[in-house]
Amino acid sequence: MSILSNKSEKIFIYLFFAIGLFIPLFLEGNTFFINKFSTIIILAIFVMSLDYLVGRTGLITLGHAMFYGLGGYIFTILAPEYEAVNFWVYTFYVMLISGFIALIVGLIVLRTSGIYMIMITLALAQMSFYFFADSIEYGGQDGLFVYIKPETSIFGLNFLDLENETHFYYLCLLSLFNCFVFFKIIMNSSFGRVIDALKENPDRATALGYNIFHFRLIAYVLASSLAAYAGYLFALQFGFVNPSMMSWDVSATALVMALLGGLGTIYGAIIGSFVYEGLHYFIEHLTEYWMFFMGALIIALVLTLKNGMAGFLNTLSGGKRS
Amino acid sequence: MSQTILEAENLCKFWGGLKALNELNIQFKDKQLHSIVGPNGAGKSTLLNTLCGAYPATSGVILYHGKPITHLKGYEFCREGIGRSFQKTNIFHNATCLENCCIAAQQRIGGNFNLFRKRSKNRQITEIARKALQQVGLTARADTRATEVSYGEQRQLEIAMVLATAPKVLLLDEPMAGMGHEESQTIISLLKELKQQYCIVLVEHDMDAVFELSDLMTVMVDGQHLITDTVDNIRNNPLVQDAYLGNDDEVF
Amino acid sequence: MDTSLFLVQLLNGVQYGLLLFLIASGLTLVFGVMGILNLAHGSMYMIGAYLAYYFTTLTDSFLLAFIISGSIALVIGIIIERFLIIHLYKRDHLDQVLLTVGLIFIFNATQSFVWGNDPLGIEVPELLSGSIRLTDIVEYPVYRLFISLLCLLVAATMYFTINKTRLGMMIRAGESDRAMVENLGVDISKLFTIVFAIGVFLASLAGIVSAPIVSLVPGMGEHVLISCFVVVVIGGLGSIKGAFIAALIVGIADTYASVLLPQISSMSIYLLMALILLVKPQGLFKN
Amino acid sequence: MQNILEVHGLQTLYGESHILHGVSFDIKSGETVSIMGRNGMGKSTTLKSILGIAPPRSGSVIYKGEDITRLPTWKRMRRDIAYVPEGRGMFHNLTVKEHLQMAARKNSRGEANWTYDQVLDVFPRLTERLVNKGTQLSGGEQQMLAIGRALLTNPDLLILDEATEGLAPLIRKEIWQVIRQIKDSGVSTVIVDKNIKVLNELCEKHILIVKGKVMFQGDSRSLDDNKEFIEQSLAV
Amino acid sequence: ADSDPIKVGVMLPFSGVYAGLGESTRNGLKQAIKEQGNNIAGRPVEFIEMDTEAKPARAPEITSSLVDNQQADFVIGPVHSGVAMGMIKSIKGKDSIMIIPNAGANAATGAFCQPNVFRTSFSSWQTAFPMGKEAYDMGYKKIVTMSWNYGFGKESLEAFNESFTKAGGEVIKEMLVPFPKTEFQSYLTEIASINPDAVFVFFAGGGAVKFVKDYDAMGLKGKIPLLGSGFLTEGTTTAQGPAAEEVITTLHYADALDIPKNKHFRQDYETLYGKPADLFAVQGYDAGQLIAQAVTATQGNTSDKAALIEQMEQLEIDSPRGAFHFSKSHNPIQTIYLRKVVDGQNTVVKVAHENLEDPARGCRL
Ligand SMILES: Nc1ncnc2c1ncn2[C@@H]1O[C@H](COP(=O)(O)OP(=O)(O)OP(=O)(O)O)[C@@H](O)[C@H]1O
Ligand SMILES: Nc1ncnc2c1ncn2[C@@H]1O[C@H](COP(=O)(O)OP(=O)(O)OP(=O)(O)O)[C@@H](O)[C@H]1O
Ligand SMILES: [Mg+2]
Ligand SMILES: [Mg+2]
Repeated sequence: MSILSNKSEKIFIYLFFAIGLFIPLFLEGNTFFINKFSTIIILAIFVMSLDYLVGRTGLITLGHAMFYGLGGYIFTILAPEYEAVNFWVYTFYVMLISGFIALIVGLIVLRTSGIYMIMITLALAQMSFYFFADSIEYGGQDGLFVYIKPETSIFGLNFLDLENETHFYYLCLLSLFNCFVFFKIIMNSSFGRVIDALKENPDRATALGYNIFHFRLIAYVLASSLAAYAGYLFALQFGFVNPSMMSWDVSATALVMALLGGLGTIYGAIIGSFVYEGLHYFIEHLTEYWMFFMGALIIALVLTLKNGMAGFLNTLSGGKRS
Repeated sequence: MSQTILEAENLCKFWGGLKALNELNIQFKDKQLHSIVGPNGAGKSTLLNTLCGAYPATSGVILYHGKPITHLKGYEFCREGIGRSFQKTNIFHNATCLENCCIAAQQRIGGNFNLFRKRSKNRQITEIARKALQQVGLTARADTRATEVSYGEQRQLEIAMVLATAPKVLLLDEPMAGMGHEESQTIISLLKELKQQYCIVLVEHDMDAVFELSDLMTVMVDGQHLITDTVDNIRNNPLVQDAYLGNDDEVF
Repeated sequence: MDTSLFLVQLLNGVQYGLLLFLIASGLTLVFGVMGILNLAHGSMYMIGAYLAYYFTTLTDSFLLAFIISGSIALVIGIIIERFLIIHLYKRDHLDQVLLTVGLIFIFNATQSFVWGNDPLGIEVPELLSGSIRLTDIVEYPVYRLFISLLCLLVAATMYFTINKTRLGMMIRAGESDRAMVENLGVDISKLFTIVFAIGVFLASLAGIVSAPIVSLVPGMGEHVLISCFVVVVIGGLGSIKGAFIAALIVGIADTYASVLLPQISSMSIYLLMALILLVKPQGLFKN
Repeated sequence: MQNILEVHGLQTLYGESHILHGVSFDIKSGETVSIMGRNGMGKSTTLKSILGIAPPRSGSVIYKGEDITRLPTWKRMRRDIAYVPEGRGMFHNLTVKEHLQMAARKNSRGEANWTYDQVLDVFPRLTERLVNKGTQLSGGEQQMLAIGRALLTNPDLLILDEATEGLAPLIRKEIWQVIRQIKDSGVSTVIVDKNIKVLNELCEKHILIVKGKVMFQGDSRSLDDNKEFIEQSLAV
Repeated sequence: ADSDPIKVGVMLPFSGVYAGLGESTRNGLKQAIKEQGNNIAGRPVEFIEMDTEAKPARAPEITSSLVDNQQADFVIGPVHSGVAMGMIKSIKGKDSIMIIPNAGANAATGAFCQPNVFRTSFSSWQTAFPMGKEAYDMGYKKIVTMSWNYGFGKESLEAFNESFTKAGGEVIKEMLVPFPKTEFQSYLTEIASINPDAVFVFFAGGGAVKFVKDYDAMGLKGKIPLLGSGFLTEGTTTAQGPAAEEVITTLHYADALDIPKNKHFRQDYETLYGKPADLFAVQGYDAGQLIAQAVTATQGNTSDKAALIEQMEQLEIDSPRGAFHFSKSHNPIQTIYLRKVVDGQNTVVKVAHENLEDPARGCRL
């Protein structure tokens, strides 16, 4: 694939998706691990969209979880309570509505930049958090349930059963793959050229006649609706949404994952999510004071890795630092 | 006489109490190199920045082909054909020289909102970019990252980027600053060529270059227009000598 | 609302605002002035409070606890800067986020390990335990007024030091261009260590003096963290005056919102921040 | 006369790229020295190596008889060296006045030959801009501020890297006057500038750097003697 | 086989704000199992502990881990109502039995009640409902109520309101404080200006400590009596100090409850863990007792869950709070006490309501 930019990325992506395709065969019946992988993959989609925003577009946000939560809530609120809806149709609705919300939010937050943008995104996310947490009709702090999972037929063909963990896993994997390809394509496109330019030097891009606001807005809407898609998948997996999906520490954790993976590399988002969640899982099972070791590990990683895991892989495979 | 392309009428730019541009009137003509000189802080860079839309004017009008364009947004000036280079090198350091020019050219050719077409597939853009690089003599450096080329070459790149936007007016802010003798000569001959086609506004403290290149010169002092005239008249004008040149030779 | 009630609420708002400033003051210094994004600021507030608890119970003297805890905080600050933060100055600001998130984990685990998870509290020191009668029903605790006074003192000292002294100028210059400050013959790394340690100290100071009037619970640090960021950002990065005024605005707004607009009171400070940033995208007093 | 600065065999690298290949020279007390060379030949790097900003891999820097090669930059500066870097090094969050106040200090002997007022006398333009932030100044004003700030540290050795870049002719002349003044007060000066004619006039000693090597060292007379070679090296 | 361990998943918060509660609950649970010699009907007991971090979003995943991966027979948890809802969702229709040792959300044994979900603690409604009538009987006609704006708090206020209004009182103002805000000054000033006969509040943990201290420091305590749901003074009186004296609350337990079972329990707990027991320990203990008695009744057979559930429904648990059994909706039918803090202890003033059963609104079991 010509969209892959260096050797380590190539190796990683091929390996990851190859293993990803076959792993359920080895986990035969162990629904927990299949579920766990689905969860991490969903998270990876979310982190990837954040990575695009922060690492490629230079728009740092601490409110990205707002769209993650919104994705879940939009679906849960829209879908009739006791009737299976079509997955693809609702995918479209969720992304459309969240995209529209992102457009409005973008019009507001993109007026600021840098740390101020971080804070205003945070503020809006907190506001939507409280909106759902204080609301009576949307379940308040306890959240909402999805009673019936959508069906996935296209033109009458039905080959995915979302109640089945393995099927759901493959849906997540496919989604991750599509997201990855999508981001890589837009990064290499003419649009991506402008995004690269305005990340590095917005003033100069303006002087060259670009209305950088438009480009940022598009990037923001794209990334946000993909975050919402991830939230939608999350809601489907366990049939449950909760305002805490929007809380700021979800955004912060996602940022940590993106950074661990290697900011702006897109595939680093996959590494970051798996490494973080993997560490979390193992350390948590070792000791009650897992936080201590998790913290120490994170610190050790920041100090030793300059460009995250992706950067580390890149040096391993003999690539130049970009 | 060639026709006036760009002009400023009663242009003012205030920074708080400071009048960086004070009721300035000035015309720039097509296919001429018009240089602007003046002491430090006279408002030359401010003038260029206002003319290219980077700073909104406090008051006054900018006319382009006789039409007022003062109300336009910053990024629209470039689309109208007003290109500018910066006093402090202002390029995309991590991109190659070619890519730098591509970014400039793409704005004109379009496809900016094409999310899916591979950027390198657009030959037209690449061609324009190459031509711009060739004009400033940077063809050999096309695939080198901009950080890795020397300071002088970065200045050349700066100009190539402006050319790639196909401007009608070129606003150049101290393109020779920090350049060695040889590089300066390259730029001077480049500008000589360019002024056959474009209207060029040049701000520069290198008097040798200015005297050699200018068709017209304007002297600014404290945000105000002091005089506009030909090189010879300016050189010998006692007012100018007092305010800017100093009356003896630089070697003392 | 009658006038006396209105005034008491105003006093509440101002007093809360001042406390917010005290908690945020270290952040203003480290984040606003030095440009280091220390997410573990809240954790230092927490550690300060717990240290105060520990030493008050141990020595039976709040004053002694105050001194010991403050010194420990300074040492912690020096250690963090010398061994961790120092490696990140040349790196992206976001790496500091990563590092300090790690620190939050460590501090939280330590707190839970050392002091357990039950809510703890200490008594207001004898000397300051009285109240002042305001209306026939409301009394105002002297200790809260004492805290307000302390906040004012910290605010004034910081404002003066940062804006009027050479030291303050050097610190600000260091945020702008570290290497250049060194070129002027200033030992910038020592300076940064000191300033960072003072930032940590101020966070702990806020924790220490709050200990008698708040409950000590795990995670208490994260709750204050966002409010602190709100204050610093509304005020405009790098501006002590801005942070001070922002803290008062937030304190007063929060106070009145909670009684007058309870429906939106949970969002009030965020709404306030969003509105202010829309009108002034650089905060109120960006230099 | 005593040497204030001796530089022996500096080898300096930026990452992989080897920039200085054994630069050596010395400067006598009170001497004014020019360093010449085309763009990218390593003039600035030489200065940075002397100051510890780009620490040399090998070689040594002896200042007033003391080996300072391993000292951190700020400690070298404390021994009364002042530096005006390329790019001026303005602080975006300090006003002009604060730039001067924060830098001002007595030299190691406790003398203060330069005062705030004296600097403003030399650069009256700055007087009008005292409350502006450093980065709001025009290019030339920034340059004046950078020099003024350096003078206020009351140095024995002043190092100027392209200090007249972007200055108007008249101001340029003033700067040269100031440097002459500084020179007369016994301060040693190292100047990197492209204005060869003035350097020839002003400096007792000239150093030509080509591709990280010292290709010529000598006084103004020997400069004239080697005119052709020099002009060729400088592409004049 | 019959000697395989009985798997008990423990899903409690061991970090974050609720960590203290999680710890007590676990201690109580283990104490009950230890009393059986760690062996029920010939089968050892294996605990699998998971930290919920009190994050609802993580609840389904962890539940799935216990239920699907570890095939736990019982899942004990959680403390936090939001987490409970996520857990119930994932345990619905599964082959494990969930025992809630704290989370009081009415819906858990109300609208969302499940055959395989039991609760050994209380419903929010139960802890506050009796106080309404008691307050009126104490002579308070106009009351201000206040709580954090979240499920537990709001449900408590509603239950109080229900019985207080029925008795003839009037709630003149309801104040909801954003969770987890603990800056109460402005609310207290407001209360002072309204000057009601009494104040009824719901706060718990750190918030409760802060509230009671602030209430006292503002000089309100002597003038406007403070009533509350029992959590106001549960496990917090030490931190509250003298400020907690005289505060009146209702709850299904009191540390100083004078019955032999409670004395024994507390003594054993103190020797085991070196600190006094609290309500959460009691609830965990009862969850343990529930498991022990049910599994004993089925002679160690845990594979037939329907039978196990049937046993559980009939059991009477000899709790330190006094004996209780389960309602149709699997919530305890239990006695609620009126308590008052004296010398830093919650002492029982009287029984507020004997064998109170939660109305279990919306439950179709
Ligand atoms: N952003 C700003 N805020 C406040 N004052 C400014 C700002 N930009 C420029 N100025 C002031 O406006 C005046 C004119 O500046 P300008 O940069 O136009 O000068 P110039 O003629 O280009 O000088 P030079 O030849 O030194 O580059 C200067 O006194 C400068 O300090
Ligand atoms: N930070 C750096 N990293 C890598 N290479 C560098 C760096 N700084 C300078 N160089 C390279 O080192 C060489 C010498 O640079 P230096 O700045 O010393 O040149 P100079 O003689 O001062 O030139 P000029 O007249 O343009 O200022 C140049 O080729 C330059 O590209
Ligand atoms: Mg200029
Ligand atoms: Mg140089």
